[in-house]
Amino acid sequence: MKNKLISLEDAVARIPDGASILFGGFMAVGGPTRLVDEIIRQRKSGLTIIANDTARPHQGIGKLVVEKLVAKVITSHIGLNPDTQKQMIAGDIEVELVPQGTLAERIRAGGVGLGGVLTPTGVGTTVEEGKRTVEIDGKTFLLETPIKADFALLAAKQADLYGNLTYALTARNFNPIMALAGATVIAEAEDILPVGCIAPDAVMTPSVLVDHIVTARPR
Amino acid sequence: MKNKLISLEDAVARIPDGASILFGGFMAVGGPTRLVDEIIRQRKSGLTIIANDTARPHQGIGKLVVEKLVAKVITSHIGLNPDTQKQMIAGDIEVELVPQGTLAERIRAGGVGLGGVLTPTGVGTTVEEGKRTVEIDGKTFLLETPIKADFALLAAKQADLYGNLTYALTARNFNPIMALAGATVIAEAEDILPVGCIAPDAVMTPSVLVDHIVTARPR
Amino acid sequence: MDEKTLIAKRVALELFDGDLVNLGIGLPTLVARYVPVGRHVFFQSENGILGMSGPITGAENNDLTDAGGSPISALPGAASFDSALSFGLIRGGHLDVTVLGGLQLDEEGHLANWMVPGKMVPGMGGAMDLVTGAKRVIVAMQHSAKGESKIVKRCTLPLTSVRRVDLVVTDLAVIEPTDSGLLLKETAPGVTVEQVIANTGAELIVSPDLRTMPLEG
Amino acid sequence: MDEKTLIAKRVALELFDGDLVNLGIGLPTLVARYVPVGRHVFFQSENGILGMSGPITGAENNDLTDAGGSPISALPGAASFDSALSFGLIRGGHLDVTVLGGLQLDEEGHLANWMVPGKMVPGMGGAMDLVTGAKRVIVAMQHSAKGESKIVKRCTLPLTSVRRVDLVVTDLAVIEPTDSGLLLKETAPGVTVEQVIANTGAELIVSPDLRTMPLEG
Repeated sequence: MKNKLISLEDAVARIPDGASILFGGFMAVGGPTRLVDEIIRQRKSGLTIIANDTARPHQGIGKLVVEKLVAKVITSHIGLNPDTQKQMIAGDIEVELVPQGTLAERIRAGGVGLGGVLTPTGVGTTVEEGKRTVEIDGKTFLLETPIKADFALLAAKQADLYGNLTYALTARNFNPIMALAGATVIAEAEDILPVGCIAPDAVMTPSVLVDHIVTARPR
Repeated sequence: MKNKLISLEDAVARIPDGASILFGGFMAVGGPTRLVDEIIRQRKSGLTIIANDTARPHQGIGKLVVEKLVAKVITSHIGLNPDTQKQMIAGDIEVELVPQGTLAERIRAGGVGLGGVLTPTGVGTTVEEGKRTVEIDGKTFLLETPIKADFALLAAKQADLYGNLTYALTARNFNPIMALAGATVIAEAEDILPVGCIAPDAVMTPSVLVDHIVTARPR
Repeated sequence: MDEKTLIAKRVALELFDGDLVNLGIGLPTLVARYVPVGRHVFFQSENGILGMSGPITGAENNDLTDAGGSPISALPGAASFDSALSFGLIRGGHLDVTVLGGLQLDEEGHLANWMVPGKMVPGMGGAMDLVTGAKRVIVAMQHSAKGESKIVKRCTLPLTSVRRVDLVVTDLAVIEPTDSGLLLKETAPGVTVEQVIANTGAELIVSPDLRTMPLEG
Repeated sequence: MDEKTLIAKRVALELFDGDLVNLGIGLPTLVARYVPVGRHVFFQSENGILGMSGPITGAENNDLTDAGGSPISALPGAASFDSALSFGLIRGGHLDVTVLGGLQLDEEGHLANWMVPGKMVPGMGGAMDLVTGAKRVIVAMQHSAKGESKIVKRCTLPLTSVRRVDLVVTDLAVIEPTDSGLLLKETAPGVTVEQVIANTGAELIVSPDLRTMPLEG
C-alpha cells in the first residue's frame, strides 16, 4: 500500500493558495502546530479556514490571521484574537460566526453525507438570518447546511502507518469530525507507530479517512 | 452519589407494559441478553422495540417477538426472524422498516437534540412515502425525524460505578447512540469496575447518560 | 465576602448530587469552589471532558485544558469526547445546569451575553447551544455595570436565545423569570427590597415568600 | 469453475489498493477470497469494523462478528466504531466500493434487491445506504433466476435506490449502465454475445471494445 508518511514540506506543498481548510483544535489545543508553521513558511494565502476559534495571535491558527494569509474564517469564537476582530472590522477578512454546537453538526453533516440538520440553537436570534426554518411537531428549528473543505489538517496523539489515529483528552475536540469532512486529510502525529500497535477499539479516526501523515516531532 | 448498580429484577421492574425501548445489539451481538430474559420472566407486554434487527427467534430480542410481548418494531431488518414476518403479516405486530443508516441518524438526532436530519437514502423509493423532502443545492433529501424512547437497554463490556461504559469490537454498534436517546438508560455490563479503572479516553458512553447498571454475570 | 464570591456561593446551592454542570468563563467558574459537601457534581468543559477539576501543580498537560486553553485536571471517572458528543450532551438535554454570565437580562427572561454591536464581537462560542439546550439555565452576574442595571425591560443587545432562563443570581438578589414576569425571590444579606427595585431597570414582582439569600447548603 | 466463483473472481479485479470495500451477504462475500496479490483492501462490516477478515479457528469471539452475527477476524490495523460512524463512512462517500446481490436491475441501472411484496419482506438493512452512498456500486448476481432474466426493462420490485449502479457482473457478462443504456462490455469465457442477449430482458448496447471477461489480475 501507498506510504502515507510524507515530509512536512511535501504535505503543505499540496495545499494551493485559496484552499478551504478545516483545522482541528480548540484554543490551539489539539491543533496541528507544525503544519500551521509550514503553511506560514510556504506563504499559502487567501485561505478559508474553518475552526472552533482563531486562538490567540501568536498561537496555532491565530498566527495565520496575523500573517494575513486568511481571506475568510468560519468559526464560533474570535474573542481571544484581537487581530481577527481588527481585520474583520477593516473588511480585510470575512468572518462567519457559527454557534459551536452548530459548527460541530455542520461539519459532521458534511462528513457523513447528510444534506443538513435541524437545530433549535439560534432560533429567534441573529443566527437565524437568511436561513430556512422547519417546524417539527410545533417546534421551530433552523435548517443548517453541511460544511466540507478541500483539506482537513489534524493533530493526533498517535498514528499508525495505515493512518489510524488516536487523540488525547481535550485535544480530541473537532479532529474526529473534521477527518470526515476534508477532501484531503493530513494528520500531524506525536507518535508514529507500526500497524497493529493501536487496538481496534482505541482508534478514534479510522485509517481510510487519512491521506497523509506527518510527524509532529522534528527529526 | 446514588448507587447505580441495581439487581436485574429491580431494573426490569421499572419498565411498564407498553413502554418504548431502544435495544443495543446487532443480530443479538452487543445486545442485553439478561435484561431480555428478565423482561420475558416478568411478562412485560405491548412493547415498542427499536433495534437494528429482530435477530433470530431464539436469540436476543428475537425472543420477545416469539413470546408475543411486542406490539411494534422499528428496525432495519427482520429477515432472519420468521416470527416477526409471520406476526406482521397476521397484523399482530406493527413493523416500521427504516434503512440502517437512517435508523442510526434518527436515534442520534433524538439523543443530541436535533429536530431531524436530511438524508439522501431512500429518495425515490417506498421509504419516501409520507415524508417531507428538502432541496439543498439542487439535490433532494428526505427529512427524517428523531427517535427517542422511554428506555434504552444496552450491553457493555465494562461499566464503572458512575456508569461510564466501554464496548468491545462489533458489540459496540447501536449502543452508544441509544445511550443518548433513552429517557431511562439501563446498561448490562460484563465487568463492573471501581471508578477510575476506565481511562477517560477509553470511555465510549459517559457516566451521566446511564441511570442504572446491572451485571451481565449471574452472581 | 466580595460580590463575586457571594454570587458563586448562592449559585452553588442550585447544584445537586449527580448533576452534569457547565460553567461559563469568568465569574461562573468560581461556583465550582462552593459545591455543598456531600454533593458530587460532574463539571463539563465543552471542549470535550466531563469530570474536570482545577489544575494540579506538576500535572499540567497540553492535552488537558478548559475551553480557554488553560490547564485543568480530571477526577477519577472522567470521560473525554469529541465536540459533536460534547454538544450532543448540551443540546440533547443531558446537561442539568449551565451557569453563564450576562450582559443583559430582560422581563421575558431573555439573555444577551455574546456581543455588543460595534464594540465587542467575540462570537457566541458555546453560549447559544448552552442556553437553548441545558435543562436549567442560571445567569450569574453583577446586578449593574457602570452604574446601569443589567436587568432591563427588553434586551437591546442581540439575544443569546429566545429560551427563558430559569434563575438569575446577582450581588443584590435572586430573581426567577416566570410567565407573569420577573419574580424577586431573595435579597442579598443587608440589601432591602427597595434597594433591589431602585437598581433594576425592569418591573419586579416581589415574592410573597421573599427571603434573605442563603449562602451555605 | 462454478458460476459464483466466476462472478466473485471478476468482481475482485475491480478492487484496488487501499480501497474501503463493503461486501453484501451471500455471493458478494466470496469476493474477498480473490483480491489480486499485492492489493491491500480494507473490508468493512457495517455492524462496525473495518479491516475484517475470515474467522480464525480458536479465536472466534462473541464480540467480533459480521453483519449476520457470524464470527470473523480482524487484521492488524483494523478499527471498530459505532453504527453512526459506520454509516457515516458509507453515506459520506468514504466507501470506495460496495458489492451487492440483486433481484432485478433495469435499463436505467436501478437496482431492486430488498423485497418481493407479499412474499419476502426482510427489510433493507444497510442496502439503501450502501447503494446511495458508495463511490462505486457493483452488483454481483446470477444473470437469471428460475429461467427468467434478472436484467429487465424496468424494475417491478421496489427499488433500493434511484442512484444508477456502476457495474453489473453476472455469470454471463459484465454490463455497465450508462446514460444511453446498458453497455455490454464483457462476455464470460465460452459465452457468445447472442447468448447474453437471448438471456437478457432488457436492451443491451454491445461495446465496440467487447472482450472476454478476465479472471486474474
